[in-house]
Amino acid sequence: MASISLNGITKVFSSDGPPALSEVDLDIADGEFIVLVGPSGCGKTTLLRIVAGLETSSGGELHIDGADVSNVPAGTRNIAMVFQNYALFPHLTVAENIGFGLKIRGVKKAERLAQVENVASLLGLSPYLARRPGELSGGQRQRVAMGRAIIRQPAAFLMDEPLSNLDAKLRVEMRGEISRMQRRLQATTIYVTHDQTEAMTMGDRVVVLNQGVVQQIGSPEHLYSNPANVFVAKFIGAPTMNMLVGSFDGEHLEVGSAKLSLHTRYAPQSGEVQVGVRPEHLSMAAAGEGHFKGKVVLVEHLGKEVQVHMELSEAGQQEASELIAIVDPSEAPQEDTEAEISIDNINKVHLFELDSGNTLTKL
Amino acid sequence: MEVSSAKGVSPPHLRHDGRRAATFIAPALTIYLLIIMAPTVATVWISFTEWRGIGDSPEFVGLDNYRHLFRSDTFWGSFNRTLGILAVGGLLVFFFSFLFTMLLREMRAKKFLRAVLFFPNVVPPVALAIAWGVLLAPRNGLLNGFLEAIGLDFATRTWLAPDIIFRSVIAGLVWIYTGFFVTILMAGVDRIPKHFYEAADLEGASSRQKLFRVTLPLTWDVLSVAAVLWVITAIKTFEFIYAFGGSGTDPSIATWTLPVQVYAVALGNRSPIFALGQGSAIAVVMVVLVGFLVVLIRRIMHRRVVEF
Amino acid sequence: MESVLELGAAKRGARLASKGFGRLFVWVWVLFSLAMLAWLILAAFKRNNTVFRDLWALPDSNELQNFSDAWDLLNLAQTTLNSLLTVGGGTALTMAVAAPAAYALTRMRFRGASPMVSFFALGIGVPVHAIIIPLFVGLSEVNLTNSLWGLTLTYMGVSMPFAVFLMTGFFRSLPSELEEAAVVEGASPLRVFSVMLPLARPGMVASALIVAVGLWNEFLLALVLTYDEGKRTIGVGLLNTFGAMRYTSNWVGLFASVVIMLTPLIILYTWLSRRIIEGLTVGATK
Amino acid sequence: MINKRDGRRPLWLIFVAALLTLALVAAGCGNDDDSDSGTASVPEATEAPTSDAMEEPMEPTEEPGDDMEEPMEPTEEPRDDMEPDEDNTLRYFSMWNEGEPQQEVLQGIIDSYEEDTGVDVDVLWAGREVLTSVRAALSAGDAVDLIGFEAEPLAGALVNTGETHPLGSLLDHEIPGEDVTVGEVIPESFLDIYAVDGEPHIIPYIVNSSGIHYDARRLAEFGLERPETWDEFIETALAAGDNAVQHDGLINFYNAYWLYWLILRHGGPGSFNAAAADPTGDLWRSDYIRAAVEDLVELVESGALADGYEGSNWPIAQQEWANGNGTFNINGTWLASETASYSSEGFEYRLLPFPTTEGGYESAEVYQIGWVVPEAADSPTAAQEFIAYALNSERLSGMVDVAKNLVPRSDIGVPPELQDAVDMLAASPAGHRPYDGVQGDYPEYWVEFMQLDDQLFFGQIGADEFIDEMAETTSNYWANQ
Repeated sequence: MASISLNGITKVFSSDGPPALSEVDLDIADGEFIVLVGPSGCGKTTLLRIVAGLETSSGGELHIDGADVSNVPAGTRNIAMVFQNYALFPHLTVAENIGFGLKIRGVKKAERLAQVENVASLLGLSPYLARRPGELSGGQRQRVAMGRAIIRQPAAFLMDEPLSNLDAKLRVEMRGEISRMQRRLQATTIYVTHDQTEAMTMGDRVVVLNQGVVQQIGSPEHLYSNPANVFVAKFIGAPTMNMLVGSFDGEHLEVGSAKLSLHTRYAPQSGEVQVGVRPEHLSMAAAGEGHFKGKVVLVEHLGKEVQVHMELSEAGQQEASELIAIVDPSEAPQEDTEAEISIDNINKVHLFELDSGNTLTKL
Repeated sequence: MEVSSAKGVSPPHLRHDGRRAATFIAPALTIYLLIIMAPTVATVWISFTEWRGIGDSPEFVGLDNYRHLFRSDTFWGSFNRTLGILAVGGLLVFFFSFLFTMLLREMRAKKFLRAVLFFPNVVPPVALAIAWGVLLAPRNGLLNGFLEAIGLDFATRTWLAPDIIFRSVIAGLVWIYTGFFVTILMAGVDRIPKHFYEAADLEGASSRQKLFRVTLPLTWDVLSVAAVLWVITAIKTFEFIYAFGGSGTDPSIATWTLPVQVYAVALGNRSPIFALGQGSAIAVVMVVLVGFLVVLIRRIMHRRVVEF
Repeated sequence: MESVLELGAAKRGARLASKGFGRLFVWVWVLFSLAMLAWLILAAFKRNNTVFRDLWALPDSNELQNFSDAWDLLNLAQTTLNSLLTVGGGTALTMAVAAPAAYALTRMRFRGASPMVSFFALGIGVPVHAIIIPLFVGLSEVNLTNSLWGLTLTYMGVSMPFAVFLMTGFFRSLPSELEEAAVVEGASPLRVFSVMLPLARPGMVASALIVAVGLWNEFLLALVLTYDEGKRTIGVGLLNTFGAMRYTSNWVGLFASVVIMLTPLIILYTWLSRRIIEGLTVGATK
Repeated sequence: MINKRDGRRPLWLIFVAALLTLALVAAGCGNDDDSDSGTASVPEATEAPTSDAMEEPMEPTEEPGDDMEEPMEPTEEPRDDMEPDEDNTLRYFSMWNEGEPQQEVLQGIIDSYEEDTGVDVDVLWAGREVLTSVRAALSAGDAVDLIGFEAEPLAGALVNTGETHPLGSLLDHEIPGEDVTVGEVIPESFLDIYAVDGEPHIIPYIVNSSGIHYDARRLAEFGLERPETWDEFIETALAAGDNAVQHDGLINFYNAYWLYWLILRHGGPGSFNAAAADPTGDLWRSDYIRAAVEDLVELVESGALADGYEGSNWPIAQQEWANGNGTFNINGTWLASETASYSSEGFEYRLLPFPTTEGGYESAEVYQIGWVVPEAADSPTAAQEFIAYALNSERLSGMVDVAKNLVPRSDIGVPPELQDAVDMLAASPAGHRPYDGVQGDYPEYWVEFMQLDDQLFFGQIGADEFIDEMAETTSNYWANQ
């Protein structure tokens, strides 16, 4: 396995539009599982394809194990890729698909078959080796694609939304399987997804991309608790973080009807800021005790918890006139009633600059 | 999914593919240049010469051949008949193709019917011409015989009389080509996802509304391809008309179209003229006509391609 | 309320009626074609002096004289062989050359790929008549007139534009991931092409069929570029037979020739029509 | 979307098929050549002189060209660069289709010629598009030694433009098996028609004419006399039942028969050609043309022409005529042979020379079918020898007996169906070319003429309009030359 480092990778498709990728820096350690996440069109697939060699970068350098591979053709980068729709050759059997790369490399037949069988048993595909991809289920095809990637023991795995064609249940299953496999093989992996859950559950580190710009790189926990900006804050976590506008003078925060004193010190700042509160950090409050008043417009019961959607009654709240709180089912209010909500823990409040959306610098 | 390879700079695995692509394309391109393009250019050149092509060498005469053509009634007759096939034949072919496409959609034996409709397109045109000739023969033809048999004596006609013979030819061409265009249009219509029609049905749209609001807009690109194909077909069509006139006798001048005239003037015929220059000039007119009409159709029918 | 319903019913009735009429019309058209074919087949078994006297009579002779006459005149063994050689050879060569070209034009990215596709498509619009004179002169320069080789080469050339056009459609419809997967696995461009070829097989078969049908029916090039009896193709053979039978007024013999010619075609068509039709549609609508 | 089945085999099959086909085509071509030139002809060539040495016709073939004085020059070049066995092959392009009686007769002559001389006659039965093949062969540099076709198109396409060999020396050539020369049996009047600088270029083997054919019994049934003049003809036609004048109107040059004959009757031989050749077009306004045009209009308007004649696709009208539906049919003298297989029982073929007009001229059409030897021929001498051989009365008589055609030799019998035609030719004070040579001399003009003639003959335009249009077309045509 290998380390991969990206230095100032830039990609421009058309000279008059914005760049698809700008100045991406990323160092991936040997054996690390990196997830590239972002909304569709953010450039994550392009970045992956640049690493694969299927796309050229317009600028920057790409090193695999310290060697500059920017001009090395895809086939000789020793990288394996799992495609979104698996890209299995429909006219080849499972065994032939898995062994394809070995065959290209001229590995002898006997050895090839042995390796294929090895990989197949690892993936539970042994009974299907003689079949063609058309005769397999979605999950099986996914495994074949994995097998084709694994068998070559490449420097790195690249996976482009490999689970997006599976149904929800299978997706969860395969998620775990890929993670386990990755850990067992200690394989350097770059995994692209638009699903933040996948990113959070699978990645050693997660790279959040938006409009071709890296927003933040870090472990899932770090991204969750210390989002670098509004975009990351809202992208990571579900339901999404509530955003309100409040005023802050470096110590006191006024948002809604709440006047809070923060324990965390921020660089002096006065005026309006964006205030982010995750739904799980809100709870129902008795009348007159809450930080926010409003009308309950929707109550969603999810079994172990309840999501409460509340329309704030305070005027002037343009940014977010609705709050979502996750509360215990026992606290669930009735729809169409007036209710109050309060912030559980004042330290879980995130503050961002109003204009740039960047998180306020903590002291 | 992000589309990235579709446009833009070549990816590295293909970066040096200019040369590689060249080796893939070269054989086809060579043949194409040799057999189609070079002769086309040569034809343009020959059209400026007088040349019999038997032992003599071409003599440059400038625009004489064209001047000559444009003053010749025979040429204008052929030209107008070609346009007649194009316009009248085109209207009929497209009318029937559309009608059949719509009707076949919901018919049970759809595949069988379509296969029969298409069949004339695989039969050698000589055989079709023979059949069509037997059908329309004036006194003992099948059509008149049939009309008499079912008591429609008044409808019998001299189908090959000079004033209507060309209509009979067009009818034959329509009979042949409708199946072809049904096939193409049907493919376009079949591509339209069913849910559009279901949605239209739920909104209470009539068949006509569905045709104009759903089918037409969503098959527009196929239609434009079909229109281009028709232009080319109509101007090129030769074998059926030639054989319709019979072998051993020149096709009646009342059925001459541009390609038939090229053949008669330049290549052969019972009393050949062997005027290669003039034949080439007519051929050039054909090419120009095709080019002009294709561009025109592209212009008229150009619309944003609908993705679905 | 009721009247509205009635009105709707009436409208629906009218619509159904017009639809029924339309369907009837389709059937009439189709039956007309079939009836014509049936008449030709029956007529091929009739006698010359009665064939036009009673159009609808059943054959009154069971002699196969017509067919043996036609067989002799058509020289079917020779003409069929010639057609098979030129059409088969022309089609196979066309495919062998057009497939890599279409592949490169759609799958390899290089400056000028798209204008090149248009350039090839341009050839579809060039009528045979516009090239036949120089082609004839040029081929005679290199001694390829009156030669099945020359005709094969010509067939290859005239089929090239449409074949490339159809197949670019097919290749374009193939998922690019497959190709990229092969590239990532380290396959060379030639290897990638050979991996992609089987995927394009339905398209190639269809294109080949369409090209072959077109060439099979061609007779102008064959008529002008060859003249030896031993080099006649089926189309020219039928045209000559047509001439001979008309001069001798051997109509039934003519019908027999047509029937002889059509029989294998009908059999093949019932077998392959789906392929042809589907191929045409994929290629033309992409 | 993507075919799941095994994709390999058929694909390779295509390529293998391609290779196989190439190999086959190559092999096929090779074989053809072998059988054409090598194996077939060489043994025969060696055998022939020994086995057939007693036959007279051997003499001329043994020393080709030596016993003739004139053709020395033209034969010299080909002799130098010719392989000996190629000398023994004769490329012959014929207008007949396989299966036509004339073809069968010619095939018989060719067979015996090959046997007698050891020369291999490589014949192409090209049908009426023979000149298409000829041009293909000629411009490919593929020598054609002999072409047999109608004289008019031959004249227009080849003779007038100097692409044929003069055949004057052939006239002194003895006909194998007979004590006469070619010049002694083929009347000069026939040869002169297409002579260039006094030398014939076309040697006829069939001489047809045209006229109005009728079934004598049918005329008798109606109690009618054979008409002589144009007025009588129309009168008779009107009395001879429905569809009296059968005519295949889709053949433009059949339609042209009427007007061309009428013009020659009113203006004399050469008058139609003169009108065509008049650069001003004014001759079309002359009296003889007007008289002819008006006569034709009279026929068209009389109703004597069969219903639907304008849309009759050859050979339908002549078939009906032979079947007893209709009385007259204007056509070439080959009509008897063409319709023999389906004419009604007891049909009595008679030919009416084209009706005369008051104060008009009389002449007969000489419609020759003959041979030319192209200038580019490889073996012009052998070609001429074949011509002489085929003109032998015994051999040529097949054209009369089997094919029911007239031949240029008057010492060969006449089929009874054609006695009228022979009489007509004999009685005529003059002969003229078919269509007075307009078709042959001005093929492009001919196309324009036939269209206007159709309109007149189908009653679409009147006499005045026709004359005006013809005058204009003629002057335009010449202005463009």
